Parts: sequence; structure tokens; C-alpha cells
Amino acid sequence: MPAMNIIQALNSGMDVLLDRDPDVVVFGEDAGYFGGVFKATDGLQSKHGLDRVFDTPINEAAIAAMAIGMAAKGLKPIAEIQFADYIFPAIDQIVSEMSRIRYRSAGQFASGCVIRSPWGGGIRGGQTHSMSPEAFFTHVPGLQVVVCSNPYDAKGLLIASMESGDPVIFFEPKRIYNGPFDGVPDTPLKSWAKHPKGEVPEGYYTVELGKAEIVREGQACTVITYGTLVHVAAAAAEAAGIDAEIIDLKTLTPYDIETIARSVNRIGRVVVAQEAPRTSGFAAELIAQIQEECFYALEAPVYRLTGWDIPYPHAHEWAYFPTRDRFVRAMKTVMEA
Amino acid sequence: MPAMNIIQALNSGMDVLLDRDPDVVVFGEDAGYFGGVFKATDGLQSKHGLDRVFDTPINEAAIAAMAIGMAAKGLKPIAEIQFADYIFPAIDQIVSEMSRIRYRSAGQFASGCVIRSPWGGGIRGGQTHSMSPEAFFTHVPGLQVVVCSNPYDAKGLLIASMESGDPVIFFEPKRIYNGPFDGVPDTPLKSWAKHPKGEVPEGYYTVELGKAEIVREGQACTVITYGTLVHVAAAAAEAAGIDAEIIDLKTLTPYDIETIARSVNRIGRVVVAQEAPRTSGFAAELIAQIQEECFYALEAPVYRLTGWDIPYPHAHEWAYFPTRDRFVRAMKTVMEA
Amino acid sequence: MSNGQSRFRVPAPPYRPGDEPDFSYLELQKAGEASRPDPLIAASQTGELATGLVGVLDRDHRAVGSWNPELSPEVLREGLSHMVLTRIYDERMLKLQRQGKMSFYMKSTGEEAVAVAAAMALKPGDMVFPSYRQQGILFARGRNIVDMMCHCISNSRDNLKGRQLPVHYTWAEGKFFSISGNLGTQFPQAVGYAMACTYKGDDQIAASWIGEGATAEGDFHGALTLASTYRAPVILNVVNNQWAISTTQNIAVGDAPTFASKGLGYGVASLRVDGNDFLAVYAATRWASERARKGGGATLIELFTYRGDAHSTSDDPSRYRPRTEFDRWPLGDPIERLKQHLIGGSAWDEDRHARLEEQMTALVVQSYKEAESHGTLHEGPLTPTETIFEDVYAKPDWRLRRQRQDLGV
Amino acid sequence: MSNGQSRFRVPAPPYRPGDEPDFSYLELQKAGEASRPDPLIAASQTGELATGLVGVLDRDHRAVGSWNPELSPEVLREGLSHMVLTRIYDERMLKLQRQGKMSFYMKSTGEEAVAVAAAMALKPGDMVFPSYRQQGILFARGRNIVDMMCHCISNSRDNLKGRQLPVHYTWAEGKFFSISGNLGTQFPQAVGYAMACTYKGDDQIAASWIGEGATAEGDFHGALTLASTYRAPVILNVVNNQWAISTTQNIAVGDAPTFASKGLGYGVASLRVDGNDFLAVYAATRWASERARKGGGATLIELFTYRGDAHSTSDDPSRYRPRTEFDRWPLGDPIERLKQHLIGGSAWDEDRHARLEEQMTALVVQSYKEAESHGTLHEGPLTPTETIFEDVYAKPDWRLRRQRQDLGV
Ligand SMILES: Cc1ncc(C[n+]2csc(CCOP(=O)(O)OP(=O)(O)O)c2C)c(N)n1
Ligand SMILES: Cc1ncc(C[n+]2csc(CCOP(=O)(O)OP(=O)(O)O)c2C)c(N)n1
Ligand SMILES: [Mg+2]
Ligand SMILES: [Mg+2]
Repeated sequence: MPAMNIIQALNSGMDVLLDRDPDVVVFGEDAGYFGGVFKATDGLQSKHGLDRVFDTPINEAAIAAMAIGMAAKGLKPIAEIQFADYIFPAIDQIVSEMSRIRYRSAGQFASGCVIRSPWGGGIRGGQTHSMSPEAFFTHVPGLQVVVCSNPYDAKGLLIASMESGDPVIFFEPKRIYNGPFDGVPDTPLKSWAKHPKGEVPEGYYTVELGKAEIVREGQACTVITYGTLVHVAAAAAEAAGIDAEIIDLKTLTPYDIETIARSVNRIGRVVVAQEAPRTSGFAAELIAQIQEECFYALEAPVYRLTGWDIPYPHAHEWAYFPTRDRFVRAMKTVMEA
Repeated sequence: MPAMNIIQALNSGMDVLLDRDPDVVVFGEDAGYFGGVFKATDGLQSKHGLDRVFDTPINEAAIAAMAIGMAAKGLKPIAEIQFADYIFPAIDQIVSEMSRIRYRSAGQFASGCVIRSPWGGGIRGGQTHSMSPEAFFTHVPGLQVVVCSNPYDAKGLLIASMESGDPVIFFEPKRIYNGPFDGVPDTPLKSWAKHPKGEVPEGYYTVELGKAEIVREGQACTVITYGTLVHVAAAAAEAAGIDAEIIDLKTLTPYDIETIARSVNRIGRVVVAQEAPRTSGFAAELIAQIQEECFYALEAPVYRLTGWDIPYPHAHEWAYFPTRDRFVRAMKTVMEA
Repeated sequence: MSNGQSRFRVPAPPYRPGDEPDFSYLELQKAGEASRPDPLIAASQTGELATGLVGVLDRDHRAVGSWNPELSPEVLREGLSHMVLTRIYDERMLKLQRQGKMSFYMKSTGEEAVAVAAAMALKPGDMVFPSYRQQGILFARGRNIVDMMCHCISNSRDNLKGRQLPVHYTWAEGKFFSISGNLGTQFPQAVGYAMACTYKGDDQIAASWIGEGATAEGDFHGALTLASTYRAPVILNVVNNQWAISTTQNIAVGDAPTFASKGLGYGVASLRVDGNDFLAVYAATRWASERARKGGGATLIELFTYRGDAHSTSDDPSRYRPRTEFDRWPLGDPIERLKQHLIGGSAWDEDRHARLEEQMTALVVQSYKEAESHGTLHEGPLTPTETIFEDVYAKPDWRLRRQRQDLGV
Repeated sequence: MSNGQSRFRVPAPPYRPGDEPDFSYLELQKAGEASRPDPLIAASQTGELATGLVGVLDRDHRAVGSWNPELSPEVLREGLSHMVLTRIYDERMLKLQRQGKMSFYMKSTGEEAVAVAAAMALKPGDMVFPSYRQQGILFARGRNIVDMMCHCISNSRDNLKGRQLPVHYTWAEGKFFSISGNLGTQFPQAVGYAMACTYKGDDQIAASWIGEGATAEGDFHGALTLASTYRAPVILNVVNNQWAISTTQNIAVGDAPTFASKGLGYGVASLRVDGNDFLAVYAATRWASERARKGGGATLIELFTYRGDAHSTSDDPSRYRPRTEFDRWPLGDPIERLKQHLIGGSAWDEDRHARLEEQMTALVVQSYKEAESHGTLHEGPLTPTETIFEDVYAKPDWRLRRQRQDLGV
């Protein structure tokens, strides 16, 4: 199996979808000729044609609306929002329309599509190229929210998302596009080539939505997270020699409550981590559900490890980011409580 | 003191602000000549002039942007978004701009303003006139989110919001504009005239932001909520003879953790209620914080009472709404756990 | 500071309650004056059409000029019949709303031609993305009236399972997209649909309608930008009925010459049309659909009309405009005008009209009886409660399964 | 299905890498041909100006025609000096970025006149809402270069406390609003500010700049709608530098004649201007500011120019356009053109120019030394870490106090 980074895996996923189904179309700002500012759609236009992979005007609302209209006619759009920070102009079309077309038409129409978007910080992007706005979408009935954390999953989840028939907000942690990240500021880039999930089949396969994965088994505490922080958590466990069980959620809505509860009920000590600002982030949802589901198993308060309630800063990025050291501290706190 | 309903109290609050400060301006769709579809700005244009209280084009993003630009020049805008469901077209201007101007300019500019919006369901408004989108805004650093629950607070919180200097998203539970609601479907309308908080001073006063109020003292369980549901909770306690302590949050960000923790630490049994869909709602935030803050005091899982993860239905509105009966069940559940 | 005088300009409508409306200041091009160019002309050549007024029926109700679509009496009578039905239906539903049979209603009084003529000029396979004031399309496309009513009273036969406010119809079979309560959102969606038509290589097009007030939304701009960029086969209709709830069209139009002229800046063909002239609306829609189908791209059509009644059952227009405005409206009543045209051509008479009205009233009354037999909002039966958990996703996940259980349904 | 052929139309740029660019197909009005009307004419009368091209400097670098602002040699030399400084600053900052001194940089090469001439034509009290490519405004308004650099390298003296990406300046004292990373948002904000100016009754106006690509955003429409409705004293500039990262202006403009012509649909005066002609940009801005100050409302100005270098330090333009495009650009280089104009009028010579460049280079080098003495992004010192918790709110609440504690700063 070839080694791919996340960008290559996504590219391969879209290529497979375009090959298999003539109704699939791919579009976004700079996504056509140029292949996207992160190159995720590189080469797809020249291979599949100008009307299947194309550039759009800079209007995210119109991009989402176009997807809705196309889906009503039976197409299967994959739209790119250049940075997750720029999804807000489209949020009315996503929240008020896309997410509800099936419901409000009682199933007569649906808006199956994938909205892909580079997501998260750790790349010195400042406040407008670093956001993790997943919580805005996990609150919306009718949407599925996916955050991938490695090349293998990226491709498999992307294909599964397209096949779900529902609108899927598909966030891609850009910090780890080219290699996993251990959460140590300014650490040299590692490559996906050495990571087991960097091996990606060329052809068709899916990774099931709604299923989390225990990426590291352990007995001392459960760490539940997604995206970039999956790797930071793993690095923290290694670095501090903590026997943590690490759960990569992959799908945020619906999240895999079974896998979570099984682990928490067994271990009773939990860290939930997100990169987004703390208040009303997705970690809060997980904690609210965990305390309901596993109340009597909990031996310590669930530790909520997050970004701060501030815009993502530029120069002090690492003071905002949930680094490896903050993970170690979090794990120790729940273990010692 | 005159009896006022919430609309009259808000109207009086804006009138006071317009009188006291020439920099205050009021605008929104139908907010000028007509005085707003709920009449909150009734009479203000003829009293204060066409350039202080005026109609806007139907573009919520432009309304928010206008507020930002005006605030940069020192004006103090109060903008109305006709229904909270229609705030989404403005969310980019609010999230990416208004909330961050102070931060990103390091204090050189600020966007102090109030965005008022009728909020919540229970009025047969269907999915586009019933939403409670507070959680979208509580996740945004730089915003304050307020939800009033009675005439006295409505006016006092509105004036305090304008004076805070920060952008405040000010949600008004339209179900209780004209009288409190006990959460029993199709119950006859009660009037504010008989409610102690229906007495509203004519002149200037404020209700402090960030402070919750214990609207009912009790020993059996703590109910934390805001807006319409404050009254539903109280009705449930009365109806079922439950000795519940009911906390009206009033300000969601920053919420009054002290008042919450004091009550929870004392009682150990908690219901948190919101009308919005369940997943990633603001109740999750409160629960996450409560389990951290009061872990060892909790005697039962915090009960999360919410709307369902579906768009607000029209005909089956009461099957969605957290009714008095659902409150009773929630309280009993935490008390019996 | 406050002297009641505007220091920036806030546009006002010509008349407010108490004023005597007089629309003679409106300089409207007369029927027949605008000439009909080839549908494939350059958008830039539609400048005069965008500020003029495409009209066919003159003051004497004769069809004049090059836009005359030369429709047969049968077609015209069909159009008249749909319009009459629309109006009677609206009246009846309003009454029923007042009686508490439904939560809400919105009439289209005075705007029937905008919907009916356009729907008749389109092909049945063309997809429509309407706003909440084009119920006429449904009649023109032959929707079952009982079904429409069952939706409005949210009963057990409501094809939307009680999920939507009344009048927010969906009818996939009739190529009628789900109506949104959010203004303007359907405009760029229609363009996406139209692009998909071209992509699929079929002959279909899309059409959408928004109010003049809603043109201020960003989605209006998104729609026109997409339509221009991708040369999409779509008809973008702006129903300028002069009012957006209490807000005058002056607030939306500002200093712009007309709403139609906004299309020119995008290089989109633009027409302003007498929206109360069935023949003009029909002809303009035909022109635009021919343009779209032949690869000429989008057309923006402003339908100049007047909202004859309240915005919805939630407002009282006498608070913000003179009661007499509709009577003084210089473009008259679309039904009356088509009726007189037919009578003038001896293809219709007062008796037949009276009978048509009777028939339609009977149909509506009868239909309502049948509809009510399937329940009403307040008395039921409704769709089963558990259906509120369906159609959120293709398949419900554990959250919805649990929540349904929690509700005990 | 896929035959590489478009079934809906996807506009392409004239040239892609490997092509030999030839812009002779552009039919641009010549300098001096457009005539300058009274600034208070009706917006509808600006139609030809919106599709033409306001120009002053002809091919021989003479100032011709009625738009000639008749500026003194002193003013022109000042403009030249700001433009030269802008370019040298950009070059230097790019190099420093490549050396890792800052995280990111965006040059304005080729677009210096757009910013510098406009800033000089405005009054100092006028508020500007720029995009990220009008650094020239700061030089024209006399901002301290060391301060600018301290921002770009996010050091301890960064007036934005390291919170913003480089080039996203704010300078309240110089009436320079906070630059956003989100495209287009500043456009309607500027209109709100302009309305407030009128409200306050002062003589100030607002001006904003967005790229041609960003005109597709809904905020562009919101801005023009507000400006038209409230007749706000604002200048809305669209910098058409032909590219939006890799996306050709054709994608944003679609079938529209020009970006300027989009203003006409709103009843806003509209001009297309040679953006590489210092005198034309100056004259157009003066015209628009006179219009605004006298109550004529907004003007939309399209500045026709070319993005001479990469979009930012994150992209490589040779992937999507021919390397030679800028050389072939028919409107030349704004600096070279003003320089030749001055030389032609014997108000400048090559020696003085060489000295100017030397001085400016020295200034930039010297300033950078000073800036660096206050730290750099990677080596510090930065603003103290705890400042990340400041300015979120007027007063930090318990959440931020705790979080600061948690971080241990
Ligand atoms: C996004 C959004 N904002 C506000 C509203 C509230 N609203 C409903 S109808 C209406 C007026 C619409 O006027 P117009 O577009 O002219 O259509 P008309 O009702 O005249 O047909 C408003 C402001 C809404 N439904 N959606
Ligand atoms: C809302 C939003 N969407 C997308 C982007 C990403 N983006 C940054 S610059 C750019 C191109 C802008 O082109 P243009 O408006 O022509 O300005 P120019 O860079 O040419 O000056 C894009 C798409 C953004 N910053 N904001
Ligand atoms: Mg209208
Ligand atoms: Mg550009």
C-alpha cells in the first residue's frame, strides 16, 4: 500500500468518488485549476474535467447553496471551504437550509453533500486561519460532523461521508496534513510514511461514520479527543509514561457513546480535549453525556483540556494550544484526583 | 411603579438610553416607523427622530456590520434581528468581526453594541420562528450573551448591556413577552401585571450582567435555566410540590459560577434545562463546569432537560418543548437517583 | 441631538396612514411600448427593459405590442381559472385561520399573475424555488387542493408531517422545492439546481422567486454572481409588491433605478414586467426560459406589483400604509384585467365568471371539508408524534432513538 | 460522463502557465478620453465611466484630459516617494519572511498607486477600512516604519500584541481600521462608519478597499445596499488586480461588464480607473470624496491594476499564471509611470530617483535594525504571554482569570 499524507489521501478519496459516480462534483475557491491552496484537489480538474472540478467565486454562502441546489437534482457535491474560519458566511445556508431540507420536506428532498474544510491551529495562522468551529455544527440537527486524524481515516471517512446521504461537515486538521504532531512547539515535522495509518489503499474503501477508535489502550485514564490532539495525547502518554487509553472520536455527531462509555466505565478517570475555546465547546457535550452515562464509575471530575476563551493568538500560539505538557498535566490531575 | 410586559420594558429601556445618550441609535428590519413586528421599538422613531430609530434593508449581516462601523465612530447601536432564527446571516460579522475587534486591535477599537432578538419557541412559530441559538454565541470569546426572563430584568439588563462596552447578544423569550408561561401546552395567557417582576421603574436602572438570581429557594434540587423555562421550572415545582431551588442565569456568558456552585454544593442534585436541541447546547457547558466544580458534592448525575436533536416542529411543538411535566419528571429523577 | 431630522438619508414611502395615495408620479412605460428582442441578445442590451416595463394588456385590456404571447382563449381561461382559485383559496384560508383552524396564513392577493402565469409559461419538468407567496404555482401545476389544505392545517395527511408553518409547501412530484422561512436562501439554491440541469445535459431549467425586500440579503448577490459566472439556466424573479412587512420598497431599492436594473451589473439579462398583467408575466417568463434553454443564461425579472393585503396573519397593514393604496394602484388587479381582456375578445362573460367563482368556491369549501376529515392542528389527528424524530438524518442515530424513548412515543 | 468539456460555463483566464500573454484584446479607454463630470451628477450618468477607464497619464507619461488633478511637483514627488518606500519595504519584508523573521507576508507590488494616491487624496480625518494589500496608505499617512515592522515580526513592541498575522495592521491614531483576515467584511462596516460621520454631523467620510475576488461575498452587496439606501459618504474601492490567489477575475466578474458597473445597479456612482496611474487614482478619489462630502453619497471605484507578485508568501503564482504577465501588463508599473511623468516635466531625474531608492532602502534597513532590537517572533521578546487574556472584553471575567492562572502566567 502506498504511503500518503492526509492531503494525498483526501485527493485519492475524491478521485475514487469522481471515478465511481458521475454525479460527484468537486468545487471551491481555488479548488479547480490550482487544486486548492493545500493541494487537496490537485490534478482532479485535468483528470475529470472542468465541470466536475471547478473554481468558485469567493462566496461561501453561495458555495453551500450551490451544493444544496445540486443535491436537489441528484448530484453529490463535495465543496471545499478554504479555511474553517471562513465557513461562517455559509452558516445560514448550512444551519437553516442544508441541515433541514430532508426534515422540512418530509424526505422529499435531501442535501447529501460533503463540506470539506481545513481546520485547527498550530500553523501560525493567527485568528483567521486557526479556528476549530466544530461546536457550531455539532449543535445542528441534521448535520454530521467528522474530524479526521490520519491519512487512512481521512480517505475512508470522506468516502463514507459522501455515501451517507446526509450533509457532512468534514474538518481536516491542517496541522497534521503532512505528518503527525506531538504537541511540542516547534518540533520538527514527522512524516506519515512512518505511521501505520499513513498506509492508504489506492482504491475504494470506507471508514464507518459514528465509530470511534481506541488508538491506544490503557488502564490509567481515558483521553477522548479528535483531530490533531489525538497525536498530542499519544505523545503525552509516551513522554510521561502514562498508561492512558486514547479514543479518537472521528465522528463528532453522532459520537460513539458506546466506545466512550465502555472505556470510562472501566477506568473512571477521563480527560476530554479540544483545541477550540473552552466555553460551550464540544468537550462540554462529551462531559455532560459522560457524567450522565458513567456517573457512578467516575472517580474524579472529568478534566476539560481546551484552548482558552480568547481568539486564537498569533505570536503566542503555543500558549493557547493544548500542548503535550498540558496533556501530561491533565492526565496526572485526573489520575491523582 | 407601572406594570409593564417585556415588550414595554424593553421599549422603556431603549427610550431611556436614547434620552440619556445622543450616541445611542436603534435600528432593524421594521424597527423604525412600524416599531418592530413585536412592537419593541414602538413610538421611538416619532419621539427620537428618523436618524436615531430607523428601518434597515433585510440583510442581517449588513445590520451587524453597520453596528460595528458605527461603534468604531463612537456610536452605541442597538440593533434588532427580527427573529433569533435569522441571526445566522449575520453570524460571520458577529463571530469573526464584532467579537474580536477589541482583541485584534489591542484595544484601539471596540464594538460595543446590543443585538436584540426575539428568541425561543412555544408560539407555534415552526422551525424558523422558534430557535434558541444561544449556544452558537456562548462559544465565542468577546461576546456576552444575555437571556432575560421578565420585564424588570429585561429593561435593567438591556441598559447594562449597552453600558458594558462589549457586544452583547440579547435574547428575548418571545413566548413570555406578554406574560409568564407555566409550560402547560395551550394554557391561557397570564399577565405580567400580577408578577412582582412586572413592576418596572420608568427611569434609569440596571441589572448587573454576570449575576444569576435564585428566583425560588429550595433544598431538594437545583434547577438552572434561563428565559421562558425559568417560569416553567417554577410552575413544575409548585405543581408537584417539589422543594426546588431555581436559578435564573440571566447572563450566559459569563455565567455566574459562584451562585451555581453554592447551590449545587449545598444540594447535590441538579437539573439544567434549555429549550434548544440537546447536543452541544448551553446546558452541556453548565454541566461540564458543574461536574468539575462540584464533583464531590453531586449525589446524582446532572439531569439535562432539553429540546430534542431535531428542527423545531410546528404541529408537535409541545412534544419538543420542555414542558412542565418534563420538568417534574426531571426533578423527580435527580431526587430519586 | 435629536431634531427629528435625518442627517443620513432614510428613505420613506410616498404615503403613510392618513395620506391620500396618488401614484401618478410613477412614470411607468405603457403596455406595448417595450419591444421584445431576441431572447439571446446580450444582457447589456436589456438596459431599457430593466428600467422600462414590459406590458401587454393596455388600459382598455387589449393585448398590444411585440411581447404579446398570442395565447389561445383556452390557455387564458385556464390562467384566469387558476388565479380565481388562488384568490378564493387565500380568502377562505384566511377565514379559517381567523377561526383558529391553522396557526398562520399568508395571502397572495393581487399577485396571482406573478405565480400563475410564470408557472404556465414554464415546462412541467422545470424546478421552482418559490417564496411563501407563490401558491398560484401549485394551482397552475395541478396540485391537489385537499393536500394543500392538509398541509396548512397540519393534520394527519399533511405531506410535511406537521413540520412546517402553513403555506411553506413542498411538492417534489410537482417539481416544487421546499419553501424556506428564511428569506432569499432559495435564490442561489436555484442556481445550483440549474447548473446541475446543464451538468446532467437535460433540457430543464430552474426558476426562483423572492420579494423585493429580500433582494437586500447577501444570497441575492450570491445567486446573481453564480448565475453570471456559470451562465446557469435559471430565471430569478423579484416580486416587487412595494412592501416588505411594514418596510417600503424604498428601503431596499435605495437610489437604484429599479430592482431589475440590479441584474445588469452582473451581466444578467434583466426585465421589469407589469406583474399584474398575466400576458406580460407569461411572455417574459417564456422569453427568459427560451434564453435559458438555448444557453443564454439567467434572466432577472422584476415583477412590478402590489401586495393587496396584509403581509401575513400576524400584521395589520393599516398601521403603516393607507388602506386605499391597493385601490389606487395604477396597474390594477391581475384577475380583473385578464377577465376584461377575455370579455373584450368575447371569450368570456360576466356570467361565466360568476359561475367560475362559484365553482371555485364550491371546490374550496368541498376540499376543506375533506381536508378537515383528516384532522386539524388543534383537534387532531396529527401525524403520529414519533414522526418528529424521522427524516432528521437518512437513518436516526442513537441520540434520536433515546430521545424518542425519553419522550415515550 | 467526463469529457473534459464544460456543460455549464466555467470562465477561464486568458492565459495559463506556458502561454504567451498578450493583453492587446483588452479594449481600454485611453488616458484623457473619459471626461470628468461634476461630482454631484446622478449616479445613472456615470455609466460610461464605469465601463470606461479614467486615466490621466498617457503612454508618453504626460498628464492629459479633464481628470488631471493638476498636482504640484512637490505632491507628486511625495507620492513617488511613498510608492518607492512601499515597494522597497515589501521587498525587504519578503526577504525577512524567507529568512524566518516573520510567519507570513503579503506584498502590494504593482498596486502601490491604489493605496498611496487614494490616501493622499483623502483628508487625514477620513477613516480607512483597508484590506491586507494597502500598506501604502500607512506610508502616505506617515506611520512610523519601525512600528509597522514591529507588528510584522510580532515582537514586544507590536502595537497589536502579537495577536494578528503580519500585515494585518491597525492604527487608530492614523484613522486606519483593524484589518480583517475575512474577506469583504470591512466593506459594510465602512458604510456604517460613514453613516455615523453624517450622524455626528462632521465633515469626515470613510473609504474601504476590497479585492475583485472578494466582491463575490455577500458583504459587498450589503455595503452597496446600505450605501445606496442611506446615501452614506463612503468610497468603496474594488482593487481589480486580476487575480484572487489562483482564481482569475473572470470567475468573480462572470458576464458582468466591469466590477465598477456593479455599482450602477444600486444607484451608486461608479468609476473604473487606471489603478497604475497615480494621477488618475488621486483624481478619482478626490472626485468621490467631494461627492461624499457634499451629500452625493457613495462612489464605487474599480481600480484596474495587476497583482505583480505572489498572493502571499504561501503561494507560487507560476503554478497558475504565466511568469511574464506583469511585464506584459498594458498599464505598466505605477512607480515607473509617475517617475517618467516627473522626469518629463523636469521635476525629477534618474539620479534623484536612484538617491531616493537608496535613502528608502537605508531607511528600511535602519528601521528593521531598530525593530529587531525589540525582538522577533521566533527569538523574542514578545509581548508578555499574559496579554493574550487582555482585550477580549472590556474587563476579563472569571473564566479568563482562571484560565490565565491555569496557564500559569
Ligand atoms: C433571513 C430573514 N430575515 C428576516 C425575516 C423576517 N421576514 C419575513 S417576511 C419579511 C419581509 C419580506 O418582504 P419581501 O421580501 O418584500 O417579500 P413579501 O413578503 O413582500 O412577499 C421579513 C423581514 C425572514 N423571514 N428571514
Ligand atoms: C471569507 C473568506 N473567504 C476566503 C478567504 C481566503 N482568501 C484569502 S485571500 C483570497 C483571495 C482574495 O482575492 P481578492 O479579493 O481579489 O484580493 P487580492 O488578494 O487580489 O488583493 C482568499 C480566497 C478569506 N480570507 N476570507
Ligand atoms: Mg415585498
Ligand atoms: Mg484580486
